[in-house]
Amino acid sequence: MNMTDAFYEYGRRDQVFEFLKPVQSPMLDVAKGYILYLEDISVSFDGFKAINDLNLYIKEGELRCIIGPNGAGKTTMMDIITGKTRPDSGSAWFGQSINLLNMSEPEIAQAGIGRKFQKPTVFEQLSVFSNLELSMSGAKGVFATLTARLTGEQKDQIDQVLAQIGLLDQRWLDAGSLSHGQKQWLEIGMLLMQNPKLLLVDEPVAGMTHQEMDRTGELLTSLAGQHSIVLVEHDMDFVRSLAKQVTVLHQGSVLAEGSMEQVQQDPRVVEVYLGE
Amino acid sequence: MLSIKGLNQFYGQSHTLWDLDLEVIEGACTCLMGRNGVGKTTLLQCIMGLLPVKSGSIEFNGAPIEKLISEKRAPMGIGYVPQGRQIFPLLTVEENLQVGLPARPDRSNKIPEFIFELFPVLAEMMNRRGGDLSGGQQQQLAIGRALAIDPKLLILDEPTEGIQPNVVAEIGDIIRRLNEEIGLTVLLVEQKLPFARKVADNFCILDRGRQVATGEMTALDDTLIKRYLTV
Amino acid sequence: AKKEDTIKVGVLHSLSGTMAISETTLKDTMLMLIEEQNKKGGVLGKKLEAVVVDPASNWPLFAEKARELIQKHEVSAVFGCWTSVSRKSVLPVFEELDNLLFYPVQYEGEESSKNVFYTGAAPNQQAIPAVDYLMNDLGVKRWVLAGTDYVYPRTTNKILEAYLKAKGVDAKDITINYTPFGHSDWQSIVADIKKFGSTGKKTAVVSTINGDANVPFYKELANQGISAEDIPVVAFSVGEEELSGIDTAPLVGHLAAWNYFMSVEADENDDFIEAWQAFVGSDKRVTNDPMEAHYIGFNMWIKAIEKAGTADPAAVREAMIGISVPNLTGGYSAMMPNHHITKPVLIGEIQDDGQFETVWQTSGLVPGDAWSDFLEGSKSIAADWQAPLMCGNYNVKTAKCSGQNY
Amino acid sequence: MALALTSSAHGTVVEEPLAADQFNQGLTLLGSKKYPQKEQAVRLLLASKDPRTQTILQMLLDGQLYRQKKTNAVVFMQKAEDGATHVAPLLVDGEINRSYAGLLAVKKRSVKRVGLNNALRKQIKQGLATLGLAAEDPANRAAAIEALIGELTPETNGLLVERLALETDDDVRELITIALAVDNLNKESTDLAADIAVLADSLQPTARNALVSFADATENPELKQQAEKALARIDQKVKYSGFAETLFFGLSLGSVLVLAAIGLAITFGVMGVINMAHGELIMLGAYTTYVVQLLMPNHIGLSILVAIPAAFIVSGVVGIAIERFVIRFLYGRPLETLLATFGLSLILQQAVRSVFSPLNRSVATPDWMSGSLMINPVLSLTLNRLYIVLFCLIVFALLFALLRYTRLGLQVRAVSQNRAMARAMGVRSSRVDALTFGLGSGVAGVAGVALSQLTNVGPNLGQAYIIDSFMVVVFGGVGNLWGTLVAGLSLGVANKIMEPMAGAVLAKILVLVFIILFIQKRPKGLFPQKGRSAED
Amino acid sequence: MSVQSQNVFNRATVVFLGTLFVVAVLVPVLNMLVSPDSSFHLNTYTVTLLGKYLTYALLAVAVDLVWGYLGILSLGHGAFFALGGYAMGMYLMRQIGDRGVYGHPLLPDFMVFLDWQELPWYWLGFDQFWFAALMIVLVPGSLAFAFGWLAFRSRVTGVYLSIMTQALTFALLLAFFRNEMGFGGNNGLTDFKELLGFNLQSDGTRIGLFLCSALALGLGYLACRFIIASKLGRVSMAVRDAESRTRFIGFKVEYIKLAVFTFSAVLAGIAGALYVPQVGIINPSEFSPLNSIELVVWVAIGGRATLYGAVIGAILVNYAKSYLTVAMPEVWLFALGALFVVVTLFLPNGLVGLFNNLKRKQKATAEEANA
Ligand SMILES: Nc1ncnc2c1ncn2[C@@H]1O[C@H](COP(=O)(O)OP(=O)(O)OP(=O)(O)O)[C@@H](O)[C@H]1O
Ligand SMILES: Nc1ncnc2c1ncn2[C@@H]1O[C@H](COP(=O)(O)OP(=O)(O)OP(=O)(O)O)[C@@H](O)[C@H]1O
Ligand SMILES: NC(N)=O
Ligand SMILES: [Mg+2]
Ligand SMILES: [Mg+2]
Repeated sequence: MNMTDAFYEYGRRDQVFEFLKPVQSPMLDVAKGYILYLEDISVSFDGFKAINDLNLYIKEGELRCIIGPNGAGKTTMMDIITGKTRPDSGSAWFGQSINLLNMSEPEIAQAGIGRKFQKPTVFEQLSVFSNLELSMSGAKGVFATLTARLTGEQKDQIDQVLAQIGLLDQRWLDAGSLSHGQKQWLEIGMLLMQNPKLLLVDEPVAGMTHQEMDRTGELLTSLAGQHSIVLVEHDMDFVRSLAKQVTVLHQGSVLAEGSMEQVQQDPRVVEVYLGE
Repeated sequence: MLSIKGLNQFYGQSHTLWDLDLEVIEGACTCLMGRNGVGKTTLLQCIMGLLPVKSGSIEFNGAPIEKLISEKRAPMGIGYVPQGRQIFPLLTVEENLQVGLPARPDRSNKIPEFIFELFPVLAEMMNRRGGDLSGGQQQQLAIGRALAIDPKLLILDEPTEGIQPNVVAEIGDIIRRLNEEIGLTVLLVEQKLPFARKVADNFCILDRGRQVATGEMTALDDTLIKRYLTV
Repeated sequence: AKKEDTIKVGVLHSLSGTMAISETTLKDTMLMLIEEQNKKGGVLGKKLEAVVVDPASNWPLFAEKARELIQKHEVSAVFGCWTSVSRKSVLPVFEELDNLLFYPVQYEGEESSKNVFYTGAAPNQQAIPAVDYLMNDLGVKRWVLAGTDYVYPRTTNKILEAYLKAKGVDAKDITINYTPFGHSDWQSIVADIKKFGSTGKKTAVVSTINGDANVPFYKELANQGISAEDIPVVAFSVGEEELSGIDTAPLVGHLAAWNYFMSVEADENDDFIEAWQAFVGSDKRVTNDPMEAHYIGFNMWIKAIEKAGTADPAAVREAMIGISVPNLTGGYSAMMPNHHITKPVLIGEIQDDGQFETVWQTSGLVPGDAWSDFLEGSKSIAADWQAPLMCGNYNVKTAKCSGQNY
Repeated sequence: MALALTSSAHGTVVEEPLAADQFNQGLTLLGSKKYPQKEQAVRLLLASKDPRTQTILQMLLDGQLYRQKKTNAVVFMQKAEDGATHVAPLLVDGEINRSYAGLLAVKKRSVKRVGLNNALRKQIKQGLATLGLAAEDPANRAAAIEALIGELTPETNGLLVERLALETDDDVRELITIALAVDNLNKESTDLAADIAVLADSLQPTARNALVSFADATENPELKQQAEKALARIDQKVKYSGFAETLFFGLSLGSVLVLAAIGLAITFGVMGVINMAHGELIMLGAYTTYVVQLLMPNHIGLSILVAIPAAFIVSGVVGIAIERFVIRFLYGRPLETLLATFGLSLILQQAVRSVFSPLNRSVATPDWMSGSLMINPVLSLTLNRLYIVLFCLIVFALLFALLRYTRLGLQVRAVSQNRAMARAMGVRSSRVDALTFGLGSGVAGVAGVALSQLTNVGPNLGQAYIIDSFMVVVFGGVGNLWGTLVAGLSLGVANKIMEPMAGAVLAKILVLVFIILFIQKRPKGLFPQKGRSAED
Repeated sequence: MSVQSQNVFNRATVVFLGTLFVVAVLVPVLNMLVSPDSSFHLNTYTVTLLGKYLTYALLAVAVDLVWGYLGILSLGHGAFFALGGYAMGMYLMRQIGDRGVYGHPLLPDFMVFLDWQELPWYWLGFDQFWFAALMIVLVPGSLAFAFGWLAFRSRVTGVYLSIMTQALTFALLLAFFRNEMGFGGNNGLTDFKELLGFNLQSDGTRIGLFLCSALALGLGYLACRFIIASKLGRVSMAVRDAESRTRFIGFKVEYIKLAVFTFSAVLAGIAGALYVPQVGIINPSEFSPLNSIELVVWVAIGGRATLYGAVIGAILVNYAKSYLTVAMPEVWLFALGALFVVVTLFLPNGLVGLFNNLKRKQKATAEEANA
């Protein structure tokens, strides 16, 4: 490439300067079939061990249910994966090549990990529509957002998600005035817009009716395959209906793993979690 | 025990509750049901005085309370477990439980022992900040906190949300026990039918801010469920 | 009132903010002087009318208000300002609109504007005589020059430093210290002064500490056991008004240099005090040096109007030079061609009733020097607003007039 | 003699009269306007050895003598109820007039106090000190000797030697030894080695000065070395005292900061109200002190103690009023409390200007708070500061206990964390709010009492402290009283450590820069709120 | 939140710019073309006053951008304003040349006076307007950038950030007071003579400065609108409402904040630069923390997060000050203080909120009438 070409390349209108481009995370490498590796993770708060030598592997495209007593460390585990909490020891890899422990929350999110929080958190003073718009995958740098314009395609995508989560009528409402259940849906919608490789879903059906639960279940099942999903839930009917691999967490480490049937049989699980 | 008539409530311009009636019978457990966003939480907040009502009456034990300021209602014997737990995040578990003690009729300033029997985890976590507890632990704390004021009427907004199955079952048992043994009246918002069926005597269904059906739990049949509780 | 009926006088003193503490009194003084003049029938048959504004201790606001007084209210002269920065801020306005400012506070000099009359002391009318007194009468050998960090103390200290050195004081016997406005924690500094003064040589503090910082300063001196007999402090910004807000017991014996003390024995002074106390309705209120400056300035202005036969600022400006009026210490003060006036210099010791006891006094009047003879840059500058020079900043060496805005 | 020199410098000195007339002539001369005459008068009075001299000189020192302008006669003056001025002759039948017999009404400005200047004052004090060598109270004797150190005349030297033989008090003995040693050094006489040894143990500046000049002047190498060793030893001790002094300065500055901030730690830290009028509440406390002193002019010592509860009540009530009429409507809109309270601060300032005038008000320091606690001659802790440090700690401890161990404390915290839920639990939030805000404001008022002892009592008092107060609360960690205490004290000490090196202004700038950088490391202050809830 | 706000030229913006334009045309006309005797005549004093208000308005817009839309309550924005002002002041000082009182060809008077022998390095270049103009943008911008870089990266938020901004301006206040700093100490910079060759005391220059202020306000306003209407604006609001949540959907919050904060500081700097030649002095009291707090009060009075509210607030409060300090010099602080309290209590969304409420009510009654 000669100078003029290089110069031309540099000045192309459809091109941005290198340093203005969003930081691309190293390519997600799932050659071994696993998308998430958590190894020997421990974390404690003021001396209280919330996660204790936790090991967990998630396959690509898998839908994994995590259950376990209150305080077992499920949410904390998600905090670690998404960069909110730094573990005291252990390692966490996204695919083979991405070390999650070196990354900040937005980098992790951009690398392709999306999360729905246990306590629904949405942007209360933005409209439902904007909540979805902001969550949409794509460039998130300062300059990119300053110049971003919604394409028709993107609008359709938002509409589609709005329909999916049943908030079409509320699209211009401030998210803050949604009811608890509606906020749960909106969070799910935001997750969909993000279109992440790995979805972490913390108690999505809390506060939903049975039927809504079913719909959520269908949604999640349909997403699995394309996406990997880690789901935390206390509703056993819901977990059972998904009929997938289940991991039981207790006192910060894995107590049992297997299908729902297997886990149900485990007396330890029954004792600490399921009850009679 | 609690009787609501013709209640109307607005959020700014939007009319949320419409001429709503509700009867909570003394000593019984009434379950308030309805889809997301129909106004269940709003109704409970009106009862607690946390939201202003536009019109209608709320009577507790025959006394009108709709004009009363919020903090007068707890001492009358109404315990409230809000949706989303609303723990005081920086108070310790113990302090969370102590906050309501002055509202107890006997003015005792000791946390009743039975709360720790019900929720042993609270005893374990006595000196931790409420906000640090896990979601489910907070929920247990919220129930314990409401019970600490020795209420006559206990109002619970989706109390099983986020709680592990064996504790859910236990909470069910506890509600029944409190209800049966000490005659505690309960008003419950619950989405999960099996749980509702297990603990409640009566039901009341809301739809878009209106009361659309009410009766004994046994009368809650598939048609009603299909019409008002499925999407 | 219709324009023609009255002669308007602008009063530009802060009534709120940090400077209100000093300036409010001057506003009242002006109101009193105007009222008294009106009782005498005004001037040129017209009544005087005060236009009071509050520049709120905000320097840009001073300029804005000055402009408003002149352009909107069409005043014939303005009496105002306290801090030098406020004067600097309004100066271009007065020069542009060719109006008159009477500035009543002791200041650092190095200025002579066509449109300003400086009725307060220039450094040679306050600082130098005070140092002379300390050196000759008290035998002071070691000097602490303590000031608030702004231009008045900086200039004064520079002049004093040069002066002391010229008098053979060793550099290590001079220490200079600057603190910010409103400085309130003087522990370390006073401890240092104490150490500096404990070498056996007689030590004195020359204080150009401003306003609010004085109270904690003197309190700390007293608490650390430094009395006026050990290390006297001579201040240039502490007057009767300031003392009225201080528990004076620990201050007794410290000094101040001014051109007027309330305790001065003179008939004019007795009358003035009586009038003032009647005007404010309290026989507890004190008088002070800047009030006297306004008294002088106002009377000069009246006399100049009478001489010029008009209140027109340009005419009055020219008539001002040479006007002489009684001051409150029993003599006369005259306006000189450099727009400064002649004054006696008095040194007083603080008494526990908040008054000063005059302990020393110049034998005659000292003319205010706009450009200090002790500063390298201004030695050769002279100010003379009479023809033919007509310049406030005339360099005798280069025979050039610079820095003028007219 | 220095005195003689100064007086003769001023011209005519009246011829010394015979001893019998000395007293009377002295008294007459005292009425003169001119200082040389007055100095002469004092000298005459002292020389007369008249028993009345001591009383008269003391009265002169206390400003109780007046002179009539017309006659230049020294008289008593008294103000009557109606403000009229009365005078009475000083001597009646040769005795000092104690009954004010013969009062005569005169014009107010026709009498004038007999003025003093420093030279005169020193002369009188030294005269009295010589008379005071035999004083009963050892402290008075000590003071008399201290006044003499380095200024001994052969005559006073003799007096001291006599005294040393009689003296029983150890401290006074030591002082006398030092005074004599200094005198000996100056004269380069007798047993110099012993004198140096005496001075090496003394931290008196005069002792050190004597050693310095001796070391410079002496030609005896042995003695020179000895003197230098002694000096090194003294300097070492002085250095340690310097450290202690800096620490004390820092702690005392720190406790002022803590006192000013601690009320804010409640209204802002706990309740979340950005109270810009906090400084004005402090100011009200200071003005309360002033008013209390006006009301009990004869009990200044007691007035401060009365002012503390009074200021607490005044500022507390104003605080409650502010809460009831303004803040109450703004819960849940914390930023707007900034706006409203900013307005209130302007109003309060102007109100004080209107009521008390824009001038500063004078608040007296009671005797028990003036002076200092002498640790050694180069280290003394000023009493007012010492009391303020203690006071600060007491206030802190009380508040801490109140918030931590009382029901009100629990309710305050509950309301501030979740108002709606606290109400649903039966907490009377409006009462709690009012009480808490009143408490925080009251404490601000109490801080004002302390500040009135250190600085100006004027309309600008509050503004001077508001910025620092917020800084301290935030630096310590919002909502944490310990944080406020530690932050205030450490900022004070840091400031004072840097001040000698960098100067007052630069030290303050450095402290600010330090805070800004420190917050990068601890974004929630020194003692952050911990836990999950604090994270998002 | 509606579709409306995603349009740069929403109704409010059009009305605002229109009004500004009319004022910008009318003021010079009334000043120059209308005879001084007419009651419609605006004297130059008023023109300059209006120009000053406009610079304040621009400053308020800058504050509103970060406070209203980004949730950063800056209690130190006055610092950026003052820095811009100082940069301009330094240029104006250099323009004096040898016309100072000491007639030194290079050094400003205060340096001659303090015995400085040569111009400090940081004064070099300020004799060129382009350089000064660059500094007006760069100095406040870089300070904001450096400060923001530190603070946002360490996630200093809320009151902690507010108080740190206050500490920043306080430190600068003390620093600029120091005469050693070389910025004229307490007196600051004054006695300016000309700007770009135009005599600062001439009426034409005054009008020119007024027009520049109006232009700057218009452009600054538009730029802010452009940001707010963009996705960046919505991200900012998201940051304001739930900062950490924004991170989890992939936004690097610190960069967003840094960009907007820095831009806002630049606006403030420009406002300061236009302010100085109109008032004729810049001194350290502009750094006073209370000044910065007052700024926030202007915005709140007008109505937070509306931009035009900030403009209204700034102009109203300053007009009130100008008016009251003459009309009731002794008690005007009562009036101003009461204004602040009353607005907060009764107009939770500022004057703009009141206006919107009235409009809504009108609409409601109109609808009722129609029904
Ligand atoms: N920041 C923190 N400080 C102190 N303790 C914490 C903190 N975060 C979590 N913990 C503790 O760690 C434990 C695990 O909490 P976590 O929220 O992960 O549980 P969980 O499995 O999600 O429970 P649940 O099902 O009830 O949501 C809890 O006991 C909690 O109190
Ligand atoms: N603060 C508010 N402002 C405006 N509208 C609100 C507000 N809070 C709730 N709403 C609306 O009022 C309606 C009723 O809300 P509410 O929280 O009572 O529902 P709910 O029946 O409790 O639902 P869920 O089962 O999801 O908790 C919802 O449509 C919601 O959007
Ligand atoms: N001129 C003065 N004192 O500022
Ligand atoms: Mg959880
Ligand atoms: Mg609900």
